[in-house]
Amino acid sequence: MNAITPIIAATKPDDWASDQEVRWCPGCGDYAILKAVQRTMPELGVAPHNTVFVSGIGCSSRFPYYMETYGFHTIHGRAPAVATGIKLANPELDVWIVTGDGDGLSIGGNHMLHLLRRNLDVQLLLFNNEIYGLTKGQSSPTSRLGTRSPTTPYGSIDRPVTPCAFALGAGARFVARTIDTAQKTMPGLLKRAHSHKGTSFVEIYQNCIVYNDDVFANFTAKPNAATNQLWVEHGKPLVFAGGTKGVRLNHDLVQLEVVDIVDGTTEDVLVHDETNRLVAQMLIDMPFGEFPVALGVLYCQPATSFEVAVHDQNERVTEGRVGDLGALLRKGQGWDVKPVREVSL
Amino acid sequence: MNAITPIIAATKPDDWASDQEVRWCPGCGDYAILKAVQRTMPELGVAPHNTVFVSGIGCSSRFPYYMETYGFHTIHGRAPAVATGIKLANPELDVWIVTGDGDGLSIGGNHMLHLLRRNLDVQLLLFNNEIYGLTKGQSSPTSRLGTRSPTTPYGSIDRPVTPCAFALGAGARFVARTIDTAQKTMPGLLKRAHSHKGTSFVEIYQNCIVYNDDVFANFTAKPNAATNQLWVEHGKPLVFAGGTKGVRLNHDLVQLEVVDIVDGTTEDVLVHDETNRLVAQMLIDMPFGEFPVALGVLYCQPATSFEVAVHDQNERVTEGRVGDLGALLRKGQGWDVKPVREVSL
Amino acid sequence: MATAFRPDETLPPAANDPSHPDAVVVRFAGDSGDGMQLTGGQFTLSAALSGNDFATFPDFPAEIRAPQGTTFGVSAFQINFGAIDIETAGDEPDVLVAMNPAALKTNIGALRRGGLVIADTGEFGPRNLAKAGYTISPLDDDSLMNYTVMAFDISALTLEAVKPFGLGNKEALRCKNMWTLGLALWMFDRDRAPLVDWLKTKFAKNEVLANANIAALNAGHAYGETAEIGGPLKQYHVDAAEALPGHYRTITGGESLALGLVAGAHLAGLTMFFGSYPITPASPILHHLARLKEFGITTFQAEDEIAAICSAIGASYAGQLGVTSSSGPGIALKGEAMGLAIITELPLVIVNSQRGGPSTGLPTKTEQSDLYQAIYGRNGDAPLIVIAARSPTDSFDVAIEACRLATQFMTPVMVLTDGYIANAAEPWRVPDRADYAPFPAEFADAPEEDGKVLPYKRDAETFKRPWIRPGTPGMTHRIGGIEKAVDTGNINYEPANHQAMTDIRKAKIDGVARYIPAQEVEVGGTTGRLAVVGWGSTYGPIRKAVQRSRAAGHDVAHIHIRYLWPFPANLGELLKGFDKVLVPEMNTGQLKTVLRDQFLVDARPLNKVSGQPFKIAEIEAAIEGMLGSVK
Amino acid sequence: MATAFRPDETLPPAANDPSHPDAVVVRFAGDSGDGMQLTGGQFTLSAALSGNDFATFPDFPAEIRAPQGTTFGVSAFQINFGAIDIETAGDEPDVLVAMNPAALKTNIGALRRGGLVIADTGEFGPRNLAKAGYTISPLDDDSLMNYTVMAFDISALTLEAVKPFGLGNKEALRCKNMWTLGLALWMFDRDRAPLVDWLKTKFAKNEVLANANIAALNAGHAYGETAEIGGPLKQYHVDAAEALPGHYRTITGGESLALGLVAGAHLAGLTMFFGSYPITPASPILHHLARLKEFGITTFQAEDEIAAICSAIGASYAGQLGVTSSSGPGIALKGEAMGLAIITELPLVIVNSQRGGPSTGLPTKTEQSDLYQAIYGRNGDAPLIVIAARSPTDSFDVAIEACRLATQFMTPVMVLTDGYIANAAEPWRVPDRADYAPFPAEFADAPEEDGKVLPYKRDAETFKRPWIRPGTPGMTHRIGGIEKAVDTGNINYEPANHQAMTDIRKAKIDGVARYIPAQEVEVGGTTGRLAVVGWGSTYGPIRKAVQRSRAAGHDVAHIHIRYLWPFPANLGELLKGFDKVLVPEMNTGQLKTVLRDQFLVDARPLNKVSGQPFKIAEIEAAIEGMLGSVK
Ligand SMILES: Cc1ncc(C[n+]2csc(CCOP(=O)(O)OP(=O)(O)O)c2C)c(N)n1
Ligand SMILES: Cc1ncc(C[n+]2csc(CCOP(=O)(O)OP(=O)(O)O)c2C)c(N)n1
Ligand code: SF4
Ligand code: SF4
Ligand SMILES: [Mg+2]
Ligand SMILES: [Mg+2]
Repeated sequence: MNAITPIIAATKPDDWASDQEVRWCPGCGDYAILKAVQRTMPELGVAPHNTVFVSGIGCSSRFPYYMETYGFHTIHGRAPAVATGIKLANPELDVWIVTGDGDGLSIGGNHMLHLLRRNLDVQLLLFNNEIYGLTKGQSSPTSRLGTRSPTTPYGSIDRPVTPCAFALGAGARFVARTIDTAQKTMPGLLKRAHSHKGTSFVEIYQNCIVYNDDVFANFTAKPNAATNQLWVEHGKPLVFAGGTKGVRLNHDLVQLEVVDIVDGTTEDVLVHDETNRLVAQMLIDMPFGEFPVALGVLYCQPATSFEVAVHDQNERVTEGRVGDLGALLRKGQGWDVKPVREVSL
Repeated sequence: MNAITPIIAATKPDDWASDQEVRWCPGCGDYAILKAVQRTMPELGVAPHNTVFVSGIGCSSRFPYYMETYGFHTIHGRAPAVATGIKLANPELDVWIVTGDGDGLSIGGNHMLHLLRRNLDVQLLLFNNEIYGLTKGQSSPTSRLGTRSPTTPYGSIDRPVTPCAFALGAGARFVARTIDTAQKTMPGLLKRAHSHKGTSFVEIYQNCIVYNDDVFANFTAKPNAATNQLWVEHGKPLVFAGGTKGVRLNHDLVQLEVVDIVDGTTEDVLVHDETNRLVAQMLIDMPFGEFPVALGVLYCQPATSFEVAVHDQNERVTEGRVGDLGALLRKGQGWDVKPVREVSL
Repeated sequence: MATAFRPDETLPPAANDPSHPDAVVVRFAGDSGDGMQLTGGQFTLSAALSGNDFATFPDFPAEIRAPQGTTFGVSAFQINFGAIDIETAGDEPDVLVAMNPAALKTNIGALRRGGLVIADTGEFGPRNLAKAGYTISPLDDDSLMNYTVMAFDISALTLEAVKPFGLGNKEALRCKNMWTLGLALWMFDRDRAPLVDWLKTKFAKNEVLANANIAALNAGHAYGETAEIGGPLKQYHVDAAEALPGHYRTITGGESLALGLVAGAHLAGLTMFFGSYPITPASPILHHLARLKEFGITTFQAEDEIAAICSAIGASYAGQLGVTSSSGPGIALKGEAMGLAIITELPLVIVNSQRGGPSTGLPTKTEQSDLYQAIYGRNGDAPLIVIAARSPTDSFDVAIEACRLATQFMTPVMVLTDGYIANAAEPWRVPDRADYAPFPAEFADAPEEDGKVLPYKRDAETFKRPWIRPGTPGMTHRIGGIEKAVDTGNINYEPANHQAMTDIRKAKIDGVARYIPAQEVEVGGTTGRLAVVGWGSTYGPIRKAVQRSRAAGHDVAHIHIRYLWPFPANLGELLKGFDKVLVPEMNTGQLKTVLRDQFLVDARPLNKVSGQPFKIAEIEAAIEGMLGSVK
Repeated sequence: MATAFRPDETLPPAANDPSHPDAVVVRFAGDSGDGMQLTGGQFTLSAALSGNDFATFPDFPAEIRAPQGTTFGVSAFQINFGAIDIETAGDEPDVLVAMNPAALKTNIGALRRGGLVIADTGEFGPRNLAKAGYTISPLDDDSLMNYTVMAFDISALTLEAVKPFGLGNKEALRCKNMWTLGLALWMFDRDRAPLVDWLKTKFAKNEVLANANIAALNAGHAYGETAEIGGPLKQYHVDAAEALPGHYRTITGGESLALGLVAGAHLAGLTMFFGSYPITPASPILHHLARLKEFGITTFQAEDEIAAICSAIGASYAGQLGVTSSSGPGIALKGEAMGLAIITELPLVIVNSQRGGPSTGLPTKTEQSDLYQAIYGRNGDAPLIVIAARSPTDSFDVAIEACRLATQFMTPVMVLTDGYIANAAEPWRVPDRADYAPFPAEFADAPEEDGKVLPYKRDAETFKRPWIRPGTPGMTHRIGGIEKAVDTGNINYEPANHQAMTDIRKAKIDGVARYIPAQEVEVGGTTGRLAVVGWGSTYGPIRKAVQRSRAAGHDVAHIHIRYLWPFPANLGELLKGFDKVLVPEMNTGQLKTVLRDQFLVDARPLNKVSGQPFKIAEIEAAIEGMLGSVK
């Protein structure tokens, strides 16, 4: 047995489920994600007591209550900021942020930006149901144009933000996308996110059965899945529809286009390079309909994570110096007053 | 004379200068920008009284006081939100937002994101001096790694955000970049920004002579200018260094590279297409040193602006309906109580 | 409560005839899915149409759609209706309709001793009993011995009634609530016709469903008739309440406040900009206004509360009436921007629908704990006007008043309402446009004689500054959050100027006291042994408690404050006329602080912070506590 | 003020010898570029080294680097030093050094009638006169007749003195401030040696500059000696003040507070996380701490104030001492997050360096107008501890106390300081590690006997909950902003639970009164005709005013409150011992509100909101006003 790496007792998915009654609506996509996360945790080699789930406010943000780990259900939009304090205070902790499209991209957009550019080593799961669930169904910054909701009775008119595009623009070094129901692949994806040092941005399309049911059906529903989902894999050609179609870069127009793959020859099909920001951008920008939805690890290009940079600098700077409080207080030119009144320099 | 378009009295640059004493540090880049803006205004065919400058807090945000227009010096980071209220209330107004790298991208990042995605028709000038000027020189979200400042005495360690990349990721439809000292080209650039319907994002590299002097010198100083500035023009090949160099898209690596232009043949040099988001992204992502800095209108792809969408919907929905307050109050099933006590439905 | 003017101090003779009560409190409780809010709403309408006065209290679960059968998934609706002046939803229900074990479990505690329980045995199977935490059914043991219990299989009876329409089992059971409503209608001798009409329109697109529901309604009604003979099910007759003549409708506080804003903007001659970010329980106001574009209203769902208030400030700056709305946590975020509106002296209405705090607290529960925040919660000396609504219908008038004060004094005005008011409904005597004097807003459009533009030159009386709209020729000027020079509004750092501006900002708000109605006494005289002073939604229970204490011989009065900052000019004098002052609040004593500071009166707090409104009895007890019981 | 213990009530005999004053106030004023802050700082050091007590008041322009010669570009530094107990920077300068017309223009008003003006005629050319708004030079007309004027060409004299070193004109003129300092040193008979040493180290890299500056220093000194004969330039001798033995240094409030936080974390046995966002005048604290990594301090410049406090909350949750710092506008933004720290009951220190408000207000000026915000400025019933620093040196102790209370009671603590304290300097008797008892923080690391983890099970005495660090085996649990169940901390919506938690949160903070020192009286007895009650930076002027009024025969006492929420247990009783209570504040009357609410005493406000500290005379006058002049 190896003395350096601590021994983590093996766990089962149930060990990661808290005793709290899950209170999402029956049929909510959040249940599937919770299940997938609980199935993934035992495979990460981390102990529940070294794991912290941090969330903001929203249906999705209730997530931490259901995990048998440390959990902090903070305030609306601020989970990334709280998580930053936690991770800087104790880099040993395995920190997960759970947020929603409203929590993370409406009120919390600024913290999201700075979390990503600083590249703090956390896993961020954005439950995107394109709606405000907890407050009963108002449109969100990711709601499609024309979404009817209590605040947009005649259809929403503000152009939605594309979470993954925003993440890349903010400087994210790991960007992935999946679907609540993708139970088979999610553990693998979460493992990738977990092993990535730095902020792992994972957008999960999540169905809100009450206020935005089936909004993703055009690519999640069984019949549409194959033809409208493009699962990317590093080093593999970007093919979908059971290998019958692929995407290619049109060099003259400098844009992607869909091509049919005849007898399996994928030469001019673009090969996925998850380290290439440009490729990621193209995949994210693909307009749905004309193109499928790109899923999986779209971009992964590690760089020093924030807490590492902070602690490295702290160590470098304090190298061989121990804080001497007495000396600190006496710093600068001073003078002594002797019991006998008289001043000496 | 045309009765439809209102007659705007001709103005001179001085007509746009207020009587307020300009209080920036001698030698601050803000002076040059102020001068360029005042030189541009007369050419825009707008009246000072229909023009509003809105700003947050910072040296740059003092800008409105010096313009003889309506001006609102709001609070730190919130100019885009205030401007949204102004523009929705009166779309006839010509609204300009002046902000800094701290005001617009640190505390104000969220409003910036939502302004851009909604695409409100305003001109946004981001004075990027990569430092907090007004508060005496702390590093900002755009400060280079290693920037020494009162808050980062040992060098900053958080990875800076690239304003134009952030803007694109947020959904900006007009992204341009220039330099405070580029007096010749700035009026033209500002005119482009002004004529664009939607949010025109204009980043201006501005020299803070006191706290971050010469941080842009490696491409703004005379000797470096030619070799390190790439001024883009729609439909023209991307050349620089007096036409001796250009950038080309390496199709295999799917990334840009610099090529020497021998006897003026620019065939394989990439031609700038300001409507192509991908091209804009490549230009913005070019690492400095290996590549020059791309300047000018990097991206311009108009879409319905927010205030237009809002007012169009208002009109469509209220088509032929006038608000009848009395009827509104009586809405829903009611009953009458007659002077003689008895109830009728 | 807006209607009846016969206070229950003078009880009608009828009072002694049990089958003919002055008022009855009924509570419908069931699973979120059982449609109790709908049932309650329709029962309310029938009470309204019969001319009763009433007050309702919807009590929904915190979860969107909690699992079926759980205690935390129970949704309840309480109504107090009567022939007398009704001010609260009632301390204790007389009748509890429990559609499942969880509903019984969570609501039985509130029922009046001897009250009637109506339970659907069809839902009391082992699974539901377990979910509610019962080991044996409360219907079978003697745990309900203090009540009259009517338990029968409503589910089965409903299925029976709708069989002809061949609905699926699930759909058929959805008619249960109509069956129950039918029974309730019979119990109180109500006309079914309006409900039948309502069902027809509601299910216009699906005649089968319409008829099924109507059948269920009738079956429930018929069941009452047949079951009456001898059984505990009796029929009660609640007379119409005396009410001022006029047209009436039922209205919730949320809608009432929204309509008041519409009317207020209208009276000011302005279009309205409503910038808000969703939050419980404030959202309904935004939802209402979003549908009223034809009234010149632009609603803007901002990215957060800060953007919401800032956009409203921008709209006011540009000449619209800027309004923003939120609840506690969101209001906290708006504090810095309120300061900007205060120093730039722009009109702004800020609506705070209070909920349980601190922090996220209890989003779906009511509380009054944001008064401190409203009056004191900003950096710097930053005075603004604070007024509060006392009831759903009062919200309409308060909203209009906020619009008047904001535009007439060029200042932010905070309106305090709360979760109870926002969701509760009461009959509303629809006012007439003529009942309200217009207060047209004025815009300055010309410089001084000497050609100067002076955005901070003040009205000699009110100290308000001129409102200058961008776009006005010859009036260009600049404003902002840095201290500004007297008259010109230019940046100014001079000591004397800051003192002068601080003083005038304070004087302007203090001076508003001269332009608001004097404080009146709700119940009792202008002097006496005890004044019970309240604000906001405690109006009902305080009024009732004081009436009852007076009936019991106590020398007590009820004073209810609408204008919380500044106070009415006569309030201090008025309070000095009483030996003691009691201040019931749903917080730990906030109005108490302001009263003691302003008038140095020994105001004693009576605090309840449970997310529930005061019971009349709780306040009555406190009054007794201070005055001793009458011999 | 921390040093001298000989109050000036008992004036020393020397007092009557004009060449031998007890204290002198000197104000150095010049262009931002003239290095007045440096000159003042070094003059201060020389006073310190001569054993004087002193207080300083740096008064810089709002602009970073305003155009040369403008009035708004004037930078001034005032020092009051003496042989007696010094508590303020002085009401009126005795000596004004004006390096240019703008400096004279903006500062002459403050000079004592008959005071001395030293002006550099070299800067009084037409251009500078015009920039200052003079048509003719005040040195030439009789506008300065009420003062003694010493005008001579300091510029020329400096150039003369440094000629040997062949500096450029611009560089040479930069030595002006050292010439002036030399003159000042001569005037007060100070030793030049320490300054010479300082210049040598400062310009270690450039010997020429070092020598040039030393030459200028000596020339100024020599000029005094030669000019003395007969001229108005006299030499003054200010004796050393009596002081407690010990090691002394000068310190500003900003640095003192930062060091106090370091010491506090040290005493708690914790590493510190300091999350902040730059803002005037709070930034210096962040700047100081950023350099102290070897003391286990992590500083984090957040993207905004909300992220700053949230990151500090996260760090406290993870087991560090979380601290955040800002000024008014930023504190306003933190309100919602404070609520989270309150309901999750985590230790947190919030430092508010107050500045002029409302809104952006007067960033570089001092004020006390955030007391309301500190005590009342949050949604819900959200109590936290509020304490205030009274002076630069006091900031050290207050910061330590904040760390103690935050960790011992698991609660946010707000520390109030202000722009004056932050920038002012005074002599500080460096304390000994042994002067402070450690208060090690405890972490819970084991469940209850029954294996339960109860994050909200409270200490029976203090009601504090356990601090459980993530990473502790067997203690996993979840907390958040929704109301939580007693003991378990699980989400709980029940009425009784919310009441219980609200009550205990209040009781915990109220109970802190039992763990803080009783309120003492600074000057005078524990009863009397008038108590002047203050808090924060008004300490100096109030103390002096009360001492003088007492010397004049008034029965008045000075009470200065450090613990503003909760108040010390004996404060109410103490105040009742006085006929009248006067509350001087640099706001429109905020402590006044809290005192009247809590104790129902008729506290009368004395308010000054000009961005300037109180003058002793202003408070003296108010005391006279309340007590009448003594016959
Ligand atoms: C400061 C603040 N503003 C607003 C709210 C109300 N609120 C709670 S959750 C939410 C949005 C939830 O949407 P999302 O983040 O998409 O989560 P979902 O419920 O859809 O999972 C809002 C507006 C709040 N709790 N706090
Ligand atoms: C709420 C709030 N937080 C902080 C500040 C302090 N502050 C004023 S300007 C500024 C940053 C200025 O930087 P930038 O936006 O880049 O403008 P610059 O001065 O560089 O032009 C800060 C932190 C403030 N005024 N208000
Ligand atoms: S409202 Fe939507 S998101 Fe929220 S729990 Fe229900 S289904 Fe899920
Ligand atoms: S501090 Fe920098 S940015 Fe600000 S005015 Fe001076 S030079 Fe310009
Ligand atoms: Mg959502
Ligand atoms: Mg900047």
